[in-house]
Amino acid sequence: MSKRRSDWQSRPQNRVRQWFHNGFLALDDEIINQVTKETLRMDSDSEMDKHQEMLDSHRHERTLALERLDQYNIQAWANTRGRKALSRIYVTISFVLAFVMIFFLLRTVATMPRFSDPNAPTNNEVMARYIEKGLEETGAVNIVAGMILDYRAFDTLGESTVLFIAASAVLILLRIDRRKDGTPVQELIAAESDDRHYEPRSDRILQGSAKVLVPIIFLFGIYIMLNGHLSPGGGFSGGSIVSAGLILYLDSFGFEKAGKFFTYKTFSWVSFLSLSFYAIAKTYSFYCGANGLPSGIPLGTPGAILSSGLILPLNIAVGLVVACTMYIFYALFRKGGL
Amino acid sequence: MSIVHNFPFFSILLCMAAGIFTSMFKQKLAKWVTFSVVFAVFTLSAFTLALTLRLDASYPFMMGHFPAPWGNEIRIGRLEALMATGFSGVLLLALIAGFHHSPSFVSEQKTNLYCIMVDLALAAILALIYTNDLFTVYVFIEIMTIASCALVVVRQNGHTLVAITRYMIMHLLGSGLLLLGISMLYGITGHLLMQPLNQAVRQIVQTGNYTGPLTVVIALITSALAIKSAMFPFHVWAPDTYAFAPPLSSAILSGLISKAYIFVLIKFFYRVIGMDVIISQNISQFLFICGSSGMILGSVFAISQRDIRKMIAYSSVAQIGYVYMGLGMGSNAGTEAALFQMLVHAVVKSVLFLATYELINVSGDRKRFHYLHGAGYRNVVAGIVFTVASLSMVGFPFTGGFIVKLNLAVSGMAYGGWMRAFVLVALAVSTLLNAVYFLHTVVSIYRRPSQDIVYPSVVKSPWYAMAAMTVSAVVILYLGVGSQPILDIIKEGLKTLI
Amino acid sequence: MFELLYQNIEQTVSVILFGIGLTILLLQRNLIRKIIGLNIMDTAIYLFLASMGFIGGRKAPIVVDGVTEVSAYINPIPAGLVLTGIVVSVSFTAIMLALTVRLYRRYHTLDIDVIALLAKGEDA
Amino acid sequence: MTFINIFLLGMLIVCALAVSLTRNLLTSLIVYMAYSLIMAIIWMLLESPDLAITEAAVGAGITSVLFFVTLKKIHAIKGDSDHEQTQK
Repeated sequence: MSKRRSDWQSRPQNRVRQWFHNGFLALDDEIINQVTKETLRMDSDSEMDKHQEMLDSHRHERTLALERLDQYNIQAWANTRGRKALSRIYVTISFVLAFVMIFFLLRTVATMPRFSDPNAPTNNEVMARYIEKGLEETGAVNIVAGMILDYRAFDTLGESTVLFIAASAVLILLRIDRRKDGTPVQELIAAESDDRHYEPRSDRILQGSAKVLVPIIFLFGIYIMLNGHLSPGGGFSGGSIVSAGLILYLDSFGFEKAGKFFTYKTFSWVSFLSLSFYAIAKTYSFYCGANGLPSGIPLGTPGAILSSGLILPLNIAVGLVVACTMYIFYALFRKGGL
Repeated sequence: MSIVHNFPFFSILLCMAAGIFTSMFKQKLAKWVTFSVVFAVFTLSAFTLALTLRLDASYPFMMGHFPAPWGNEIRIGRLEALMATGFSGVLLLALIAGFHHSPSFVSEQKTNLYCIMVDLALAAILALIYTNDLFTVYVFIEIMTIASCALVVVRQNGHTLVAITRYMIMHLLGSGLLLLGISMLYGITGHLLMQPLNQAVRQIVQTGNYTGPLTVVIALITSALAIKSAMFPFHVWAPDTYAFAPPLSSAILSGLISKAYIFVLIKFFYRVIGMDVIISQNISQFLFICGSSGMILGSVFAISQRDIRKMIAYSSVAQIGYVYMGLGMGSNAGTEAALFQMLVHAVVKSVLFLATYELINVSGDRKRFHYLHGAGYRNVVAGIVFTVASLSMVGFPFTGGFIVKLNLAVSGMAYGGWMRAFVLVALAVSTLLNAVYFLHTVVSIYRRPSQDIVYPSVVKSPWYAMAAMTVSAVVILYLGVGSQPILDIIKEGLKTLI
Repeated sequence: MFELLYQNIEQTVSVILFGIGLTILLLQRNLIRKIIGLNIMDTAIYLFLASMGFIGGRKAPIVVDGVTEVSAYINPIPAGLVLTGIVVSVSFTAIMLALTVRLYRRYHTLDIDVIALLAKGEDA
Repeated sequence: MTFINIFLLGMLIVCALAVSLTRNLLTSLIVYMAYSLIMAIIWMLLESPDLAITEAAVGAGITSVLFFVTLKKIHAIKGDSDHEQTQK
């Protein structure tokens, strides 16, 4: 790609054009410089140089690593004939294993209950109670929401914990810590430069469409989140839609602007508050249920937005956790922090 | 229902809440919260054990407002309470003995994330021990998988990253098989709770409908849990992961987490399917053969290692083999021996990893055997603890390992013909091999160091770590001398597990 | 057998997809493809599970006009289980991708065999 | 209905095979997105709108975004020098 572009630039008619448009180009360069300086918040040129130096050294390290890799590849190619035979055996065994497995599973499927059979074992008294009494006992019009947030709430609490622990694991893997006095370490600067390498600098089309789209996406996500007990959807899908909006905002306006309302602190506080609300609410409800105490949470009229007891607040809590978690995943992947 | 009946539920929720709260705490506070939560769980489980000893049967505890086939529930019996007490006690000892090394493997700002992982791993272990619902088993197994991944990967060198990638691939495969098995079982029975499942399975066996899918389901779930607990042919991920993880994480992973998977498998066999079906489907023979070959081959691999941590990791594979051999005998006596081995191995293996780390530490962080010469003199307590744990591994009298081997041999004697001979020969060979490498290690840590190796002086480990290790050694000796009450609890508990 | 398989076509397809995903997970040396294979495997299981709840001619389990008869709606349980499962598989995908990024940052390749070789080489 | 169903199921298998057979990582990723969307439609046909919404938002949305950002991190999207490395 880059090669082709340099060819194109060196063609004679383009040189003429370049010379003709020189003034505009210079203007463009000036704008780009200003924008980068603004986004980097670099006052002095020396810091800019430092940045460039870091970037260069990072690139240099990468080239070195790639060379080393090539050497290894050549070596591995030369003296691993036995290894290749081994890997071929491994491939064959895996294929045979997979085929045997598919064969047995297909035989099993042939003897499983028929598809869409009303008399299949799955359509038993458990499912009948969920449908017949679900509305009355949980107050949720959407029976699936009633089931996962009331009848089988322990699983769903576990599910939210999975998300939380996954976020913590990704934090362990990817977060780059700052020094104690708050100054960034070399790795962080390198990661930031690397992140900015491909970034479009204030792309007007992107920003314009993001300005239109982000509110709509937010609205849609929040609608799905709040109506989880009335219509399809719920905390999880709503939360991921909201996080998609957040990611779009971040991509079009950059970390600087997104950081004004969403920092690492926001993430930790929001997920902490909603998860602890979730855990405390469910502890209370389990405790009441197991000890035969009335929980005292009104179910409301089915179909109204403020109904079905704890399901609505739990959906909101799950949605917030999901939105924050997905956003932090994205930010961590991009530059190891917010 | 008294307040004590609620204690198992409190302990699970306490661990989960501690995990969530720890994310907001600073390092010191997070550490103290984790310690006190584990201690609290230990106390609560001990109270539960005392309660269940007075009850005749296990009792269900509703997680929600709805009774058995509709809502979710946990079920508490004396075996579950014993396991919870044992595991939380081991975790407490391991944390006290190993947490002061944390600056060497996790950066200061990530210490609280490490604490989250410990809390949630304990929550998952407890939930798996107590739960009575197959889908809850799936969810908490996933939590445990992620927690153990993160526990290993806090040390981010190349070896750990490669080992953990292998680990994740194998475990994801296991999770897939497990979920497929659970969904097939749901498809042919229509239940997820264990007691209704058991009735439905009985019906399937009687009427003969869907027996083919039932066999496939048992095979899928058994192989999934075997992969996750590093049974012999599926152990490929285990040695590297255990060897290159931080010592505390290896202790938790190999000592506790793999045991929780096996406990789930035992519950699946006894409570969901019924042991008679397992025997008639030849699943138990398969486990028996895998277990006994793992016992021997794991030791053979261990002998050929030059890195002491890898040697211990491979011996873990061998010890898991004992558990599976006991389980594969198909008799109650065999399973009791397997359960007792789970407890003994949890204590022994966790203290072995920590003591080894102390020995390596005083030898200038070098793992080859000839650098370890004289390490037993440089850190006397760790040397003694290592010796006691090694003797238990070999099966020396007056240690826990001896009782395990005795029980396995006795339950093997109940069989006639080739099976009896096989059990005895496998036990003898594996004991011999264990003796070869563990006694060799013990001898080498008490050998005179060669003059030309310079050992750097290191900061001594604090007294409480040494005290915790000593307590573990005392527990190992106690399990060898006064084990009868625990064996009785296991025996009675296995009857109420169904 | 083939007719029986055709009747259960959703489940048949999901088993085949499971096999494909499994093979990709085990055989592809590229880490990213391995992760995609993992996702295919998981969604195949979810398809299997979701197809068990379906009953022809019945509606999605959302109560309309207060009708609460069993014969009006499909089984809601598989849908709930799959919802939980999807969350778990997203979490795993994120962790695996994070591992991939770390491995790439260190070894500058995605080939798991080459990475293992390079890691072994670090010892010497 | 039946025809659409079988066609979509066939497309699922084609997509799954294409993921492992395409040479370019970006292509297989886009194929995976298509796979997720088809899965969402199938779930819609199976009367599980909850699953369809979640799969469309998560499988085709968030998961793919995470994959893309990973590809960007490992420089596999632009025609970079280490393009060949990531191909293997």
